[in-house]
Amino acid sequence: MPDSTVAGLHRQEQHHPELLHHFAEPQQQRDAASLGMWVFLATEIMFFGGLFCAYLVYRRWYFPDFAAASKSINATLGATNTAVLICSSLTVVLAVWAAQTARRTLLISMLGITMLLGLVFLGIKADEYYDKFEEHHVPGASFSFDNVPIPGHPGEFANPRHAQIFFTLYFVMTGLHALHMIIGLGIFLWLLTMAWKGRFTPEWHTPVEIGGLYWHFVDIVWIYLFPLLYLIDRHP
Amino acid sequence: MYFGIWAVLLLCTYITYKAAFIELGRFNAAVALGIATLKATLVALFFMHVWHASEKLTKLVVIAALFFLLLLLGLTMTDYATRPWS
Amino acid sequence: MLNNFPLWPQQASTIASHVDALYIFLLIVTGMMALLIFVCLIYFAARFRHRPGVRAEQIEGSTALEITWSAIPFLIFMVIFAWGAAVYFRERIPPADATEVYVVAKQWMWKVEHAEGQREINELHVPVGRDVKLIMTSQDVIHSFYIPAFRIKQDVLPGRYTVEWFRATKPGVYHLFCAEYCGTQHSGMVGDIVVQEPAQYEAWINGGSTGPLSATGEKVFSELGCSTCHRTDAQGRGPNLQGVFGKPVQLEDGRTVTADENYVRECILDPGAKRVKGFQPIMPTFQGLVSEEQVNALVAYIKSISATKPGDASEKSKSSASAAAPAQSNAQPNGSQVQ
Amino acid sequence: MPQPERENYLNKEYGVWSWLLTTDHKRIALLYLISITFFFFIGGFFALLIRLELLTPAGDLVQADTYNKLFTMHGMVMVFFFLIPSIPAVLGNFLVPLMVGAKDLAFPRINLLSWYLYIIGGVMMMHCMLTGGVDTGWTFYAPFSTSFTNTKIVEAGLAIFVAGFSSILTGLNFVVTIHRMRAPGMTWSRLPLFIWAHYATSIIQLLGTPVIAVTIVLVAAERALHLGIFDPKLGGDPLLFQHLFWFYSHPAVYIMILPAMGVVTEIIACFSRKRIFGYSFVAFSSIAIAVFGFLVWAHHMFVAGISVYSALVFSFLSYAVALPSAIKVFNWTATLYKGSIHYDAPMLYAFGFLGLFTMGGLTGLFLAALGIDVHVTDTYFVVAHFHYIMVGGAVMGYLGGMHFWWPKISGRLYPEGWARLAALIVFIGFNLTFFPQFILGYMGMPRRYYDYSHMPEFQVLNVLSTAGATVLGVGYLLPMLYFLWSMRYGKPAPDNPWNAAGLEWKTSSPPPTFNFDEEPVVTWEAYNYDELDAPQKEEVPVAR
Repeated sequence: MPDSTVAGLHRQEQHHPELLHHFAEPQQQRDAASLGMWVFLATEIMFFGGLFCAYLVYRRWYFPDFAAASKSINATLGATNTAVLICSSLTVVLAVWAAQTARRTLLISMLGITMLLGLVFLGIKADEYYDKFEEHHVPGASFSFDNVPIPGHPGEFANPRHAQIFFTLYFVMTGLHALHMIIGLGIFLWLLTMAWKGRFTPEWHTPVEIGGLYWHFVDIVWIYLFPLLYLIDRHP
Repeated sequence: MYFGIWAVLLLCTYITYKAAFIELGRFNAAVALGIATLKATLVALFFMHVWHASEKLTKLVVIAALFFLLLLLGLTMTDYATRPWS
Repeated sequence: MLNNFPLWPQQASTIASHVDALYIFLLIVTGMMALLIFVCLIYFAARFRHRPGVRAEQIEGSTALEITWSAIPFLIFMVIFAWGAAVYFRERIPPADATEVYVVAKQWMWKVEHAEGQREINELHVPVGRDVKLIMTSQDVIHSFYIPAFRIKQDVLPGRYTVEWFRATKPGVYHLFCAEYCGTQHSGMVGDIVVQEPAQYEAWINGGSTGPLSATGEKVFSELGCSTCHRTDAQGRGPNLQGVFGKPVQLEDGRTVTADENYVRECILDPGAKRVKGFQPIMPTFQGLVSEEQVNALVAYIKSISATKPGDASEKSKSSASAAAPAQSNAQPNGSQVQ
Repeated sequence: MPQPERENYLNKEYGVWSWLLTTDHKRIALLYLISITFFFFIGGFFALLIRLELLTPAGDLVQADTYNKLFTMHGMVMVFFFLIPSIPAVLGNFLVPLMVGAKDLAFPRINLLSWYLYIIGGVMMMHCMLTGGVDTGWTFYAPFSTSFTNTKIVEAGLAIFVAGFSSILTGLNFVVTIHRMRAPGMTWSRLPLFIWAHYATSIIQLLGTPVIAVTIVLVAAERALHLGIFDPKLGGDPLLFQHLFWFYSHPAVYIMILPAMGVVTEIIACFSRKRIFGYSFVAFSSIAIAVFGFLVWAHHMFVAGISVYSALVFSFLSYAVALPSAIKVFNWTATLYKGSIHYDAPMLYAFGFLGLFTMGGLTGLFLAALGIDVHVTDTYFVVAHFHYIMVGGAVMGYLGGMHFWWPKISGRLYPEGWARLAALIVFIGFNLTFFPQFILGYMGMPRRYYDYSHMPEFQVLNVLSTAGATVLGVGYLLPMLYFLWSMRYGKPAPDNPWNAAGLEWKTSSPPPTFNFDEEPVVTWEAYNYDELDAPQKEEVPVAR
């Protein structure tokens, strides 16, 4: 975005090129960015909070149907995805460390691996979605969940209407999570190009830090989604 | 240290996964959510550096957000948990 | 126009005087608070208006004063809260032996069914001095059954029953409004509450009736084949329904629920959700197969076979009606009778 | 003043792009001012049509369907596109950096993005209105909105979703700016109470708005795919929608009123030439309102079918949130004591605010009382109550603030006589419009009725209300006209026309692009009117 006003302000002696005109010093800018991201994450918690609230209400009401529906999704894939995200969190934190200690190659490779893991996650997710599509478990006109037994209650079948609520929540929650992953990938692509150009220094690498915060947050959301959606009542 | 946390997180994931297949009654949910909370806390404290945050403000933001989330869930439940017919 | 210009709603139920008493109390209390604030504002504004050469006196504040003017309002608030809650509990909890009337709301009309079998649309006939309990549900969106003269209102939801009750104190015709916005003809979803002297009411309720609602329910019960499983001996594949209503029921999953209207309704429409202990999940759902009216009739029937004195519901209500004298009639003379 | 104008944020650059791509918080504030004024008059036009329809009991001016769309669009436009952005996005945007002594908000480009999101939301809302509109009421209760109406719910919901993000970004910018961008010496206890109020507002914007955003997502999904999250036919619970909706929409009322409280605090201090009485109590009551505001939402649902115990809890908590508002009113009143009170137009608006807000607050006590709420909820009593808060309170505060800071914003003085007249007209018109509605409500007239021919006894009060609405309309048009007039013909404003305290008055009028020619260092307490009035024996230059 062209910012014609900046030029006028840079009459002062050479400060860091990334310091925006309205900040007094780099520390202030860094703190502002970091606080901004934390506050944004608080907003995100409430965003998912509304969904968790709906989930909590219906899980209490329709527990057997939720258990049956939950059992139809592949927990192994879910666990694998959890592991993938945890690994990506590790690479992110290493990337931040690399930026702090001016290890450019490490930074670039860690950012790259993070993105790769993010793509793996989305790939597994897409596979899961495809399975659900095949099984007609996607809520809507073609939804069908007939004669699915309720775990632990032989001879009983889940109510398709209630199972559909589970799948609606499943798709909205994991879908919004996946959307956050895609946005995260976009951010990391930008970080990667910046790192490639060598823009990050131990003094200024705020984008890596706050991009990392975002990524970890998305990881934490998944840490909760995994047991809530995949592991409601698995035991035989 | 980061690798240590990472290993713990992976271990926790494995435990959650395995525990889900064991009959624990009500405790299945408690175990799953307890481990999830432990994992989330580890990520927040160490990967997101809340533990080492130079200021209390970061901690305040995190606590405030969780507080309001619990308000949403808790006060909604004052209705659902006390409806005579559900 | 001015002779048709009331400023206070009519008072025609036992609860109305309680609500009005609290309202008047609040008018006085808040009036005094407002007066205090406005007098101070106006007095200070006039007394301390700017005069050349006179400077404002800086006052930092006063913790004692702050605590005083927090604590006193808080105490007043608690009185209002407790009083309001007391009135609310009285409004919400229907007496056990109230006459029951079923209400089905739909866009945009009220359908009323009396236990005796009388049906009305956008009208509700009730006798003076008898407790009446409305068991309400909606066929489509949320509506709200509102009788200003009785000071009662309750949203009517699709998919479940809500309940409200009243005891009318004064014969007359009163407004019935839908108070929850429900679509295009929301403002057309109005009607009349006709409160009659018991004798008149008895004449009305026995005229042209199609038989009691529970009898309709019994017919539906056998037509739908319910009686093949829900038999009156212990051999049925479904639970014996005699004497069940109002009692706790042990469920398959270990919980215990009370067999109230909402429970019976749910069992008809979603039998799997709260299955009785010891029975197989073989009952099909009747969702979409029965109308709201039929569900109401079934509920009334199941109730009737659980009543201590099984038989004609209207007989029971007759006896209680004669006992109930016209209750206190301290209604405001203010306000004209609505047509 | 004949000397050539100093360079300021207005005359530094000209041209459309210098405005549309600006990152200057003051210019963005003006962009917001223009856009919300537009929506205010759209919403006001709908209101006028509603009042005209209710002039007679029969439905004779418009069709039922049209009427339902009118009050729906009135509510949606006024709430989401006028009241919520009004003071924060215009006055807050303009003043927060000035008051804390910063060159700009912490994230100027996010600030611009927030305006664009607002505009995108606004254009979507306009498109939705022009192509048919919505008829669910601004509360869009399920299952009517999800399964029954055939109007443009998804589009309107999306517009609100987008505008909601604009609101979140504004709140985020304020929180970070107030934490990180304060000038040296500007401690928390030296902040103007306007800033405290905006800080509290931002908390609500940040933590409440996302919940309604996700609720809208669920409604849109349910509607588009015929799912059953809220529709009981498919196993959902319509009350869950109400819980999620009011979790945001009750605190949203405080998004509207808290900034107005901040404005009024500044005005009262200035025109009674006093430090505000009980500074810390006023400051913390703002935070208390923001927090308690989240605890009371189900008091909108006392007859909706929630459990009796839940209603008890929420009624009790509703009285808790009344307390900090009461504390504020008492402190404002006490501030006048032994003051030296001037009656300039902003002060008249502040007095109007005090009167109307007190009325609105006290009638809230009626609604929080369970037994009375059953009778008056969903009647005109509620309509009157929330208009006293949201129009009597928030709009009075907004207009007061616009007058108070207009010399700073535009560099011109507004015509004082006209301004006082307008304040009077607004006050009288407002009471005439909404006071009869309290009586109507207790009489039992339900809200959202287009045709009340069944109860013609309500007509007199409705006629009064409609008469008042026309007066009110004139009262709102006047300021817009004379503000526009003053931009060209008004006398140039001095830097501090009111001799007011606060950093924003220490820079020129209008301020330069980066607000202060040199970085301010604060060495004085807030509201140091004793110092301002004491040393120089100079007469207060009053703008007339």
